[in-house]
Amino acid sequence: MRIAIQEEPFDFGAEAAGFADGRHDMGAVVTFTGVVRDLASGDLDAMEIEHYPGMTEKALRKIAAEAQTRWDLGDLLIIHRYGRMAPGERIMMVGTAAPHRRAAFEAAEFLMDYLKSRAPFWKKEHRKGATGWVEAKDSDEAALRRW
Amino acid sequence: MRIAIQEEPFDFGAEAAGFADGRHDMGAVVTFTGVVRDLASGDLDAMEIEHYPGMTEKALRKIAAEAQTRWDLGDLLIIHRYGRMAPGERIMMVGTAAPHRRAAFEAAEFLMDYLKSRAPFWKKEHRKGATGWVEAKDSDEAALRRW
Amino acid sequence: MDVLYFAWVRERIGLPKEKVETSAATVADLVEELRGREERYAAAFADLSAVRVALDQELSDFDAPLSGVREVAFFPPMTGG
Amino acid sequence: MDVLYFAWVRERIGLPKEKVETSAATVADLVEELRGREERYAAAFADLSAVRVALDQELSDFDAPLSGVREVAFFPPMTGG
Repeated sequence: MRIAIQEEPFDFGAEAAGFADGRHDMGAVVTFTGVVRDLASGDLDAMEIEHYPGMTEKALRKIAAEAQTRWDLGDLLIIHRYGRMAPGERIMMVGTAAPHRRAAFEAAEFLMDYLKSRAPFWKKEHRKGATGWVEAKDSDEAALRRW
Repeated sequence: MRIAIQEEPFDFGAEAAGFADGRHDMGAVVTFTGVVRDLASGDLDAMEIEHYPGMTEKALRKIAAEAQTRWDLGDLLIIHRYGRMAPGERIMMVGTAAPHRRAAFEAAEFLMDYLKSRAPFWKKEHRKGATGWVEAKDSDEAALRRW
Repeated sequence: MDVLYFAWVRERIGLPKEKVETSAATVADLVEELRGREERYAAAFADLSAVRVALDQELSDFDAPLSGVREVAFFPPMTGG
Repeated sequence: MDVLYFAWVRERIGLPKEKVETSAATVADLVEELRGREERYAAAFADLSAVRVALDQELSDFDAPLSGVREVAFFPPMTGG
């Protein structure tokens, strides 16, 4: 299991290729990658992510431990960036490896639902010189109730 | 959209890194990779996959088109190998890119459920000189009823 | 008409493909005809609940008509992914 | 006690962290005390339904007791992932 919180970009191809690589006992590997998304308007200059050093590490470890309790996971990876990113840049990724596909998918969705609403990150959009904090969505809070 | 049916290994890291790369309008990218899994017994020598050339291409295109009808996908990738593979080798992958995470996850699960039971591939295990066809699981057939 | 066999259906019948001259109206009729031919066909089609059929490369049913069909394939439930 | 602010709570209050001497029994009491201090605190805590609190880096509630707590953090609902 690896959890990384970092400002610098990560090499998604290398991380995906290395995750659970060569494991003979895991039949299913899922990755999710979150990307800085520009709306149809196309006027997003940058996304800035603030976090709470100290608490972030604790929150991610707690979420990861919870996933490992609920599903039979052979491996688990969380990488989350903070700082300033351009549209199209990868913000974060999770990886889950399990004997069967359902567990790998469910664990990845669980990690994402918790990362969205329970890990101390805040997104701020920069558009044409103005800035605005991204508001939490009710649908993200609702997504937690599945688990 | 890309669909590939091939005997040779694929470079998962390069495929994952290249998939939907640089898209500014897709916030969520999911990959699933199926790996040749050896059981606890550790006696699997190889997995051999037979397919139905001609029908395989049609079936995968049909499944992909169905996924694109159901979800707002910016991109979709299916790679599936046939032939002989060693434990730990990657058999196949799917990739889905969507504006939001739920669509990317659901479309990837949908593709996997259909690939399992509706694409003409058959797996044969080689163990200690003996061979046996992998039997379809009722749970895989049941998984289709979700969609 | 081309008849194709895959996986253990192919192994039991002992060949991957053959030309069959038939006037069978449906897939079920064709299976009945093949079963009557030789023991290896009877063995392959002993339990039809374990056999699937495709007509011209589209999944189909045993009661589907064969008229106009050029390629019939028999195989076990698929195990892809 | 260290009090930390993040995102727009930090921007409204105008600083990321401060030491606060307080005898507030609960988070709600502390918020009341801060609100009474200056307009910028009143602005940050105007709508508590939009504010979350962590005590010693664990998510908590406004009615939680502060006794023994060394670090309190206020911030908007999180938007990670």
